[in-house]
Amino acid sequence: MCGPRWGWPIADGAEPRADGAPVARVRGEAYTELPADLYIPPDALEVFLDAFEGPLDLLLYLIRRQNLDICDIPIAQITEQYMRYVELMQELRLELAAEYLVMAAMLCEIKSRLLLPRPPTVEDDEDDPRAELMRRLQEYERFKEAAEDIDAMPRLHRDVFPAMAATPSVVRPRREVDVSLRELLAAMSDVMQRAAWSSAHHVQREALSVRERMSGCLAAISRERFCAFGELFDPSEGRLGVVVTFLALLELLKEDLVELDQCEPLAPIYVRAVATPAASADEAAEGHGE
Amino acid sequence: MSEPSLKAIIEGALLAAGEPLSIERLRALFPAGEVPEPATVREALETLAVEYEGRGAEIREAASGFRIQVPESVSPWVARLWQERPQRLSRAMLETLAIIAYRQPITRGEIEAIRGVTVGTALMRNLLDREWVRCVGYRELPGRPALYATTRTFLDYFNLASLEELPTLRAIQALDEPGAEGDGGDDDDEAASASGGDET
Amino acid sequence: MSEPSLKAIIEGALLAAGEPLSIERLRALFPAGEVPEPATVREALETLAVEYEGRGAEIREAASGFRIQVPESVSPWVARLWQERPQRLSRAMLETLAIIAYRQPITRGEIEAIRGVTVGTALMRNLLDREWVRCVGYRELPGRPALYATTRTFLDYFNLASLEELPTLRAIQALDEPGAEGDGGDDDDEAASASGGDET
Repeated sequence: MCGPRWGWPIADGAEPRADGAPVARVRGEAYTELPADLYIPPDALEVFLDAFEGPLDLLLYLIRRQNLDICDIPIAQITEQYMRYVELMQELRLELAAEYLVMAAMLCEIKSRLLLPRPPTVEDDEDDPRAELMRRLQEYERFKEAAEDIDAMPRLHRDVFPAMAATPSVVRPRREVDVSLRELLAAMSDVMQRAAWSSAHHVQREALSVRERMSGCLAAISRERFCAFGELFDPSEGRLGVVVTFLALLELLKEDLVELDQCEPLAPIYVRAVATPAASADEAAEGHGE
Repeated sequence: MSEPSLKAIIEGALLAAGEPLSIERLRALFPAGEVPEPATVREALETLAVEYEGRGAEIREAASGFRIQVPESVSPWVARLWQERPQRLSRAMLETLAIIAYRQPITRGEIEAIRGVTVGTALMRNLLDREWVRCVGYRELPGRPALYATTRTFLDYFNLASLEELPTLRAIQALDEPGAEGDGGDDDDEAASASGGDET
Repeated sequence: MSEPSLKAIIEGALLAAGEPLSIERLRALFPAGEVPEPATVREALETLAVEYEGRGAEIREAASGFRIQVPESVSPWVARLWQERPQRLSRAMLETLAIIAYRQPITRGEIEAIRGVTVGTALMRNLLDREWVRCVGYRELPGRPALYATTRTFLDYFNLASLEELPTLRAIQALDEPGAEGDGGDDDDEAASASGGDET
């Protein structure tokens, strides 16, 4: 790539204000002129750039907005506009995907080829240097539309909901399922890989015995609504078991799943589940009980 | 499309919910100013119940509200749905189960946040039905979501004495070969068996 | 209690299953000797579908079979059952999905060529995890890039019985010179042959 220096004049439409006062400040930088076809405040550019799915999308936008014929693009005009976006984005130091620059180079190349006098005989299909670009734009546009169509189609859990009835009287035979622990672990490893991307989640903590005990304590407490602190400990488990239970209770407290109650100093401590089932949530518990 | 009737809305809600709905929850489906009277809702429920008579579903009032269920008369046939194929667990189910095992007690919303995908009612119910998972409490949040944990049955099935016998997450991470392609293969199998079953 | 009708059994099974049921699976509910003809099952399904009209549920044929679902007309109310709105799909994901749906089997590089931007690994992974897309083979090119295609799960999710039900791709306008490819007409063929491919 020749790495051109983008030296396009800012469009004629954007007159600098006579007094020279900046029309906008973006991140401390003063702008004295607005790009002509940019009907959005430069502030919004970052958001704006996010709104484009790449250079083809941006080009299409420029073409469609001006009702230009996609099969007969005025390359000089479009190139100029496209460059202005690219330039502005660079000035704003927005992270610009390399694809945008590649497209810029391609546009410049097409433009220069159009400026050159044509040799008298060229192969026919190479006639219009814009052909490849126009083909790509059209191709992209049809899939862009198809994506919108797909988005508009009724979707499960969004526009339509699968119907489901309870089956209290159905005796379900214990299904023979063939799952190995390995498969389960592979699934977990997949989840972790994905969770690493979304980074919002930490799936690191590993005290499984504590996790297990948390479930056990919570189940015991929920059943009774509350429970004497001491009853949750089973001395026969030995010191380690007691420590695990204690850690589990601390973790439950931290997650706001239980609270401790004590009427007066030195009185017995009670552990209570913070939430009681919502009317509708009974089902979940009931479902498993049957 | 004309506005659906109160009855249609109630019917749709009961069918979509997958759990009993109280009259209050049914009324909450309507925007302020259009909330029907409890008596009107009850009436619509009764009309519906009559319409469902003799069909493949019935409307019943349970402790926590009304639900649509498959009547006993049809159960013997319906039960064969689960007899037929020794099912493979779907990937979604395996992942959900694994997350519950490692992160219990956990709500459905939290599982969804980790998986980045909706966890269907049918899937949760399936895990509950197998008794691999149970509800151990509720989180103090709007809607009081249930907290799920694994069960003894789950441990037995996988031959574990306790959860501690599961490898640590770090060890699992080490299992990974980069660019694991197990995926492609798995999906093929599933699709193949699915299409096999569906061919007429 | 009298014997339930074929229609009631089918209705109960569809409601209990929580997933689409093929005609074959519905027939398998009956004991040997009493298995109804596929045409009889289909007829019962059609009668049911008519009975459900204008109500809070509808019967719809998706790619892997029939299911009962709450129709769009009622969903604005029913959606209030849940606090969380379903996640929106990003444009990048929708465009990638559309390209795979119409151009399958296709490699990631080919998708990138059409979109003009890189298709991230996380995005492909997300599509695979949702089981909307799967790897069906590899192109004989350096690096053996994976070929992707859509799945039945994708069709089920978007309420489609087959790829043919996707909206037709817009025709490509011919460029000035008449030599340009007359792509316009083949779109239907493409979708059709793609769906044919999915079956195998």
